[in-house]
Amino acid sequence: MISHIAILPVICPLLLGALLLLLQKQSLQTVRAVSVVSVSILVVLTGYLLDIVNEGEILVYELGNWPPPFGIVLVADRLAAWMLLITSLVSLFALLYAIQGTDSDGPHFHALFQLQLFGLNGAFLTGDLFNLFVFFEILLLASYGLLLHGGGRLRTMAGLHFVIINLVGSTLFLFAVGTLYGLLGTLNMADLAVKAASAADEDVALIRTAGLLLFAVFALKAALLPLYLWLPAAYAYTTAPVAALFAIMTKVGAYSILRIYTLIFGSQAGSVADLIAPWLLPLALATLIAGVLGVLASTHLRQQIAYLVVASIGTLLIAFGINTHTSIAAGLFYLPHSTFAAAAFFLLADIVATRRSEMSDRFEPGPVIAYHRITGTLFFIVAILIAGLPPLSGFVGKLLILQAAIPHAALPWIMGAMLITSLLTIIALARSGSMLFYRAQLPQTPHTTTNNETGSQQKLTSGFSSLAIVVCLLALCVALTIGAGTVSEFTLATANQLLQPEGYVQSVLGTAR
Amino acid sequence: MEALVSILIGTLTGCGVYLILRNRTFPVVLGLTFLSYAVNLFLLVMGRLTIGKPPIIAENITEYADPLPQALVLTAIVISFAMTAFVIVLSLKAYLEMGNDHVDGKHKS
Amino acid sequence: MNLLLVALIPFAGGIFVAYISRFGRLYSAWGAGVVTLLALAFLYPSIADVFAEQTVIQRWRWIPMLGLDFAFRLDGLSLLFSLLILGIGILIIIYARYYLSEQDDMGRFYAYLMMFMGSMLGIVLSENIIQLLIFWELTSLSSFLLISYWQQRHESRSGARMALAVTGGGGLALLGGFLLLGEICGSYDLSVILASGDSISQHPWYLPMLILVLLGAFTKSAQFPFHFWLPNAMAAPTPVSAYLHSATMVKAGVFLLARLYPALSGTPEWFWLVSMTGLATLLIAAYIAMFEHDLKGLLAYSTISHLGLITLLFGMDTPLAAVAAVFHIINHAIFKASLFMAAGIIDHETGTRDMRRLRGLWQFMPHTASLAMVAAASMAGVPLFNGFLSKEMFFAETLHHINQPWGWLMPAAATLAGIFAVAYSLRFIHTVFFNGTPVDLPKTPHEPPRWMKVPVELLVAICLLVGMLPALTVEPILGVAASGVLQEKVPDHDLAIWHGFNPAVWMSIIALTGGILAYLGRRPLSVLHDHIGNRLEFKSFYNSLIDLLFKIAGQITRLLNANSLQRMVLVFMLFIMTLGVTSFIDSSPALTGNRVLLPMDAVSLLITIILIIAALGTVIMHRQRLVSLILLGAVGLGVALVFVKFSAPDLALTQLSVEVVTIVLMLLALYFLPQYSPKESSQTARSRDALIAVGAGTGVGLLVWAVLTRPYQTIADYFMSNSVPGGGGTNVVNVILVDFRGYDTLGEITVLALAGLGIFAMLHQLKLSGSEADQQGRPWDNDMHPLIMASFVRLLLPLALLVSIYILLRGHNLPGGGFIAGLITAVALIMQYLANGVSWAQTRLTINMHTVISAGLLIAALTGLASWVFDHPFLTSTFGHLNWPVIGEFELASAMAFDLGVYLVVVGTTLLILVYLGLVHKESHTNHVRKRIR
Amino acid sequence: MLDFAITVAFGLVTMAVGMCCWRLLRGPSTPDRILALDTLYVNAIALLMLLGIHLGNALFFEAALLIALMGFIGTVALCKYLLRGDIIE
Amino acid sequence: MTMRSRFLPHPILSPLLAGLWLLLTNSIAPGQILLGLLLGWTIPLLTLRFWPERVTIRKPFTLVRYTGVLLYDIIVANFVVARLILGNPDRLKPVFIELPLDLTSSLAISLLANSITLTPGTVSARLSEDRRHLLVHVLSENDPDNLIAVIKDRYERPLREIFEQC
Amino acid sequence: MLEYFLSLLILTGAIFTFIGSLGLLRLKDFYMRLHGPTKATTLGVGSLLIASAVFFSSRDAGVSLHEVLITLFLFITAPVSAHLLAKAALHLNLHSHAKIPVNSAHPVEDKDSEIDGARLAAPTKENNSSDISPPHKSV
Ligand code: NA
Ligand code: NA
Repeated sequence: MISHIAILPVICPLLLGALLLLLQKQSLQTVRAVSVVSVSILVVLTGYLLDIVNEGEILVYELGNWPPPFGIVLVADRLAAWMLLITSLVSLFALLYAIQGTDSDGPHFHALFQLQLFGLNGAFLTGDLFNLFVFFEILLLASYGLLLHGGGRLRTMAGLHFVIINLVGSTLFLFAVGTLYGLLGTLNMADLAVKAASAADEDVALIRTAGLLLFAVFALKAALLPLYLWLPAAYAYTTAPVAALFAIMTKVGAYSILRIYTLIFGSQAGSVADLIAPWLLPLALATLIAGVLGVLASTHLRQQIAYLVVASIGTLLIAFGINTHTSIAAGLFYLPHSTFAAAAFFLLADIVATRRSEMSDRFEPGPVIAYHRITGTLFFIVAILIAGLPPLSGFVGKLLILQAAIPHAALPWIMGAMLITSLLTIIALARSGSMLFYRAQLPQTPHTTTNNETGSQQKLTSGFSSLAIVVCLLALCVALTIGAGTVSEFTLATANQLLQPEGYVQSVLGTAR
Repeated sequence: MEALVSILIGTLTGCGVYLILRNRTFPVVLGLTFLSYAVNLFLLVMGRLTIGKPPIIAENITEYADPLPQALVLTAIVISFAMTAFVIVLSLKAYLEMGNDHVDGKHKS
Repeated sequence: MNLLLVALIPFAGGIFVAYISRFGRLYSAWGAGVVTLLALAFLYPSIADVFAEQTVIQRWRWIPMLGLDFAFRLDGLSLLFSLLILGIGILIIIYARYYLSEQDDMGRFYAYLMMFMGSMLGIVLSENIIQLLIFWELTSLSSFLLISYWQQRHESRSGARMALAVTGGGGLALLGGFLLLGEICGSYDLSVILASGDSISQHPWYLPMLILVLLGAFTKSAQFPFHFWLPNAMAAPTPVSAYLHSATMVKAGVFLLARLYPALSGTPEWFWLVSMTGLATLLIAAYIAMFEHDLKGLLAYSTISHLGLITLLFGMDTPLAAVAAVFHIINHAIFKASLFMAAGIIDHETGTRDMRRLRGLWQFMPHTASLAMVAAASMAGVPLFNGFLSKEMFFAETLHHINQPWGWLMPAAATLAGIFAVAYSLRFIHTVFFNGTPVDLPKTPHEPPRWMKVPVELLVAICLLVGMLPALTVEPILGVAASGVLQEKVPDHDLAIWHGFNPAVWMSIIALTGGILAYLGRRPLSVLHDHIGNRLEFKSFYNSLIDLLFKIAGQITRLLNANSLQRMVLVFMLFIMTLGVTSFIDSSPALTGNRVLLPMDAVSLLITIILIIAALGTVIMHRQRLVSLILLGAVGLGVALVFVKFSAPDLALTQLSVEVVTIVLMLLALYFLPQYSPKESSQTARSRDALIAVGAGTGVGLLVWAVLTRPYQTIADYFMSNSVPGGGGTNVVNVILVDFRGYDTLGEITVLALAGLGIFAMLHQLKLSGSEADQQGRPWDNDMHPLIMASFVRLLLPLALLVSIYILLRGHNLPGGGFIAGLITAVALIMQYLANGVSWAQTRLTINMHTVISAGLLIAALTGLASWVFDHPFLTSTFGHLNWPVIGEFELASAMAFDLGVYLVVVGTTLLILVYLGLVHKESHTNHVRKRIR
Repeated sequence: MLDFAITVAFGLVTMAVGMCCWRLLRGPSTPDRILALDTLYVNAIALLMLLGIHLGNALFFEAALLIALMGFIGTVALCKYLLRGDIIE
Repeated sequence: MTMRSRFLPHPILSPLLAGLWLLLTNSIAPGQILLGLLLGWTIPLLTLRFWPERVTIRKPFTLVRYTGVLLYDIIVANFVVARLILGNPDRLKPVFIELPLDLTSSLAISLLANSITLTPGTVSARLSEDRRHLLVHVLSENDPDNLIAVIKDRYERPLREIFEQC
Repeated sequence: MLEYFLSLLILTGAIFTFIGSLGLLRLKDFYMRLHGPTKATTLGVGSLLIASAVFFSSRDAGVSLHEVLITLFLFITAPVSAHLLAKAALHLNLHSHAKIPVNSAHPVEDKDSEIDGARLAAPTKENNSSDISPPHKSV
């Protein structure tokens, strides 16, 4: 009996997505229940998968029973399983938030959501470069649909930019994949790694070009400077659960960078080795700075969070750019943190914006909102998380990155940038928080009229469950902090696995490089 | 023949790039279409040029074109069709919501 | 275990008191008291060990990769600070219970206070410096909450934010410093660090590390030039000020100097950086304090000044100075806490802290006045009070370098600061309690509640006891604390009140008399102050710096991100081209490879030229949209011909079908869009874009050339040899699509389905209404569905379906397959809509397209899943040749079912998109049609 | 003989394609361009048939069939657009 | 609708499709014949709603003859038009004629229009709204009335016989 | 013999294809140009298709008649296309050398008509007015 565990995270959302299309005439409650149950199962599945691969084994699933490099393979190693688990967790909470009402703003939210997961999970699991392209397209198209969910002028415009720039990116992806195939004659990533390392001298420059073009694609998805320009509007103007889910989207770019440039263009790749080394770290530093400048410049909360996402991508890619065992491990610790924190922040911002009614989330004094105490406290905690202040996971993540940066020649730059941007983030968030919560005017009359009683009561109850979702996401961050020892051990093992691509190649092709 | 193909693909790419740099949605969509033509041809020829040898197994034929790039192009065509359809309708929606079809939603004149 | 609990109990207590406040206003005060006592109780078991000259270390593992453990340490220094934090803490708790008014939320106050207390305890009890830093930043955060406690007040908010920015920022510098320190020592444990002072100072990173650490210490202890946050933090409720600025927050900075003293000191860098900073702070703050009008402001600057003094003492880098520093830490904590509380009482009972309004309070609150006077005397360094003792030790230590050139400068400066201190202390007492009778106070002053004074009384008593009987009272704790600082035997020191007429006594006498004289002559001095005073406050400087920061950030962000698609695309293109060019320049390869090239024939040349001209024509005429669309059709046809030429019939078929559907879709959209693009780009922009386009085109062209001229080896042979035996089909491209790489195809149809769903969702509730006339104002033709077209198009439907089934069935062996077949079917059905109208076609095609899409996806996926039954991986295909009578042999392959899934998705999606777009327009006229498609 | 005929035929059809293209670019009216495109489709069928005979490969039939079908639909859609604006109504 | 018409809605179409299927597959294998018949039966059933009216051919032989005439005319027309195109364009005398129609059935009118377009130098340009007149553009014609008569005689009459007259 | 027959068919087809497009190029108004391709390409492509059928029938075992299908298809569709094009031209009131019967002409003055082929340049008149007014939006 062969194990199908590696493909389940892909197949489940696909079947569910198709099924939800059939169910579209059923009641919203049914659709919601099916959707939530399936994502919960996904969480369990991915957790189980992580548990399996944590033994160090790399699961290789030969689709269609064709041996690699001829057929497409799924490869579940620690990194893939880690990304899957993070994705399913963040999507579970995004979904729970969405069923508070956002999902009924337009048709097909749940089908799009499941297919988005199909795309994400497929991208993380695939061991084939062209298949990665296909799954990029799936997750992009699903994200277009989700991004535009609900409509509205600003959203549409942001969506248009997002779609068009990504279409250009997809074209570039094909150019790069094509070139690699034209030179190396294969698409399997492990096989590409083998072939690239032993490429003929006269082909090296072309392979490097293709590798760099691919980098541009991933940099676009990851929102690396100067290609991050699409992100702020797209993330700021979409609905909260979608923005929360999108917290993982940029990580797909980061994941791909990590995967491709350790496996195919890693340090053992002969004449194509360390291809993006001169680019990644400087660009990541610049991204961090540009992101934080955006954080300072933002005029409303969701925009600010979007720029925080940019900054977090900068931080993450700094870790990957340092390119040592410890730095990659640090980055992989920081990755779930930044995902959960950004997701929590987007949801919280939505709660605040909704409660402030027409003031929305603009940085202007507004009315005191319901549950302002707990909302304010949550804001404070999320701000601590995002700014990387102690004691929560943001701090641990940054600390791990900084410590990993110590042996690096660019240490002054890295440390300077990371510490100063942290300070600027604190300044910006302190200002936003005090604007949104401290400068609020107390309500004129505390009592609502009897007519409104039931309505507002209902709204408050539902508001409470929204807050509970934010709390759960924060609890994940707290768990990440408390379990930082275990998690960092795991991410270090993951980094070791990544930096010894022979293991991957061996598992996929059955032979050493 | 290789030079001809290079020039053709280069031209299609150039046309596409020029059009996606325009500031109205319609030419941008045209540009994306051009880019997809270019990249589809590009992918195909990455299996090198072969004339009159379609990869359809037949008796007493031994030489075939590389089938894999063709399969990739097929997938790419379908995907770019889906994307183009999406972007066309999106630009229509943007036009209706913004009142003009400028890519940034502003009417410069 | 107990040390961990000492640090963590207040955090748990914070939550506890916040919770119990709902049962009664005062519950939280009681709760806080109990929590503090509990912490003290847990501290108790270890105290004896400390007095036995032992360092207690307790450790739990946390993040081994980081070398970060939960490790607690109790030595003399930690003990001293713990006692100060808890001892003064409990007095503050009592005091605050009376200080806070009815409107203030007690639960919140005590919760924050407990958090703050825990953070402070964490700092002083940490063995691991990273852990120390965690608590360090927690003090910044909890002090932010405390300072902004009255959040509706502007100065509370801005003061809190300023404190957070400065101390939090300092904490980040400290983090950098600690990381370097840890790297230098190979450990973050204080035990290791404190033992490796020599190797630290010889390390090349010593200076940057030192600067970073000192930045942390100096910002926290409000040293010049970071002192400005402290006076602004006075917006906090007075109990908070009393706590933060006597025993805790600011003391964390000097605690750090004391803690790392053995590791970092002993170098010229330390001496100059620390002592000069301390000296400058001592003088400047004391000077400003003389002219402050706010009671708490005066105390704030006095605090800064005293912290400068302590810093200076550590900077002097002699063991005795360090002892003096520790002693002054104790003394300052005690008298400053009592002074703040006194100031709070005055504020509480009079309603103002403005010394220009306060006067003659002696007659209303003599008791409080007496207490304040004792504390102020201690602050001024008057003999018999505790402040005198440490100050005299300080004076004595300043003389240490007297024989060096400029050595007189330090005692002179110290004396001058002493003069200032006497002057401001005198001013505090004289202006507030004497100096006439009060007029126009917000409240009629009277003595505060009994229990509000008790904490002050206790502290003042300690002032006196320590001042008069130092050897009996403070000596033991000072001894262990100093040994905790020095990590070695404490040098001999004599805590007597009188040491004879030594230079230090003379300095004290000069300070006292000079201070009195300075107070008397304060008017001319304040004129002088008006010229330079505000500049030293730095507040406006900080504010304009922050404003500038936000402004610059805004400008840069707007510059980078104009929210312009053209900008994004342009940047992307330039980025790609930069990457491409650099990768080539790096390795300067030969462009052309050595593959044998194909000869060019005239037909190909001509067709290519025509194709290129059509493409360029499209670009040139792109502003005439319909024309460019027609031209695009020609280009698409040309591309299909190229596919045919280069042995790719499947691609040609697909390209042709997709092309037409795209054009139909574009026409549908173009109906609503403007027919012409305005000419709005400048010549420069167009030239720039053309240049980029030419660059990109050239790059791609060269890439193609370079690849095409190189020989290569592929995995294709495998497909050729396994297609028939393993995949059961002779059309290798199709076998790849449905079998070898069926997973790609599964993804591809999902993309298609998603496009359909996305478009459906996008158009949902969108109202479209087209014009009644074309762009020239010509009304549309009346004949909606020309008869001749309508009748032939109906005739074509069965024909097209026949062709599409043919294409579907043969796809596995000959060009064709589910995708093309699906498009043919879709196009044939679209034709019906086109020729006969939506209403007509809609009543005849009642299938829900969502169901079709879903069915297609499910069929494809379930076909793949079926292989699980045979214990094969997902998407494993199977096929067999059946031989039926009459019909003969025919092939059945699971791939065909997969292709059927593809077919259904294509049909469903294409129809959904095109028809729905047509329907949405129709919707604007009639409402009944839409229901049918859903 | 056959090769000669095919070569000449290729020349003639290619020239036909060129002339269509000229009309396509030149217009002047939109129906002219649509007509040119329609003719281009027919010429493409001719080219494919010639290519099939030339290469002795029967696999171009489907492409030709599809060109006939798709060319027709393209032309109809474009004409409908000129006549009615909304092509699916 | 009778049982038979529901079972076999287009008795002419079905064998036609089966034949076309054999043409498509280039084969007369028994399996393909069977499949062709199956498709010929099912496709009309599936498309019944798009093509509800039954086509009845009253005079099949006339139809065959009509087709022959048409093919002949097309070949001749091609030479005529080729000469016109190769000649001096200035000597052409283009003209629009309005052809009065006697036909009433949609299919017949459409077939007539198509036949006209397929034959020498004529294009049916517009059908009047009342379907009584067909506007025809003629590339070069000196005697329009004669042309009308020829068309009516050569095309319209047989079509009427095939599709309309009893 | 077969080869000559084939060559004849191929050449006929090619020549008619060529002539059709030549008509498109040479003739003076749209309605006249319409005649070229709709006629000549029918026979042109028809001949080529027959040539193809003959060629493959003679080369391979069995008959290859499926080319007939394309011919059939073109015979059905080409006249419809031509008809629609003519209808569109009439609707647009394109300039005609033949007199258009009155009741068939549109009263509206035509901007899109042929002005000696000088309309290659972008119609600046139209585009100024074209995109300022979007279609009426109903919410
Ligand atoms: Na296929
Ligand atoms: Na015709």
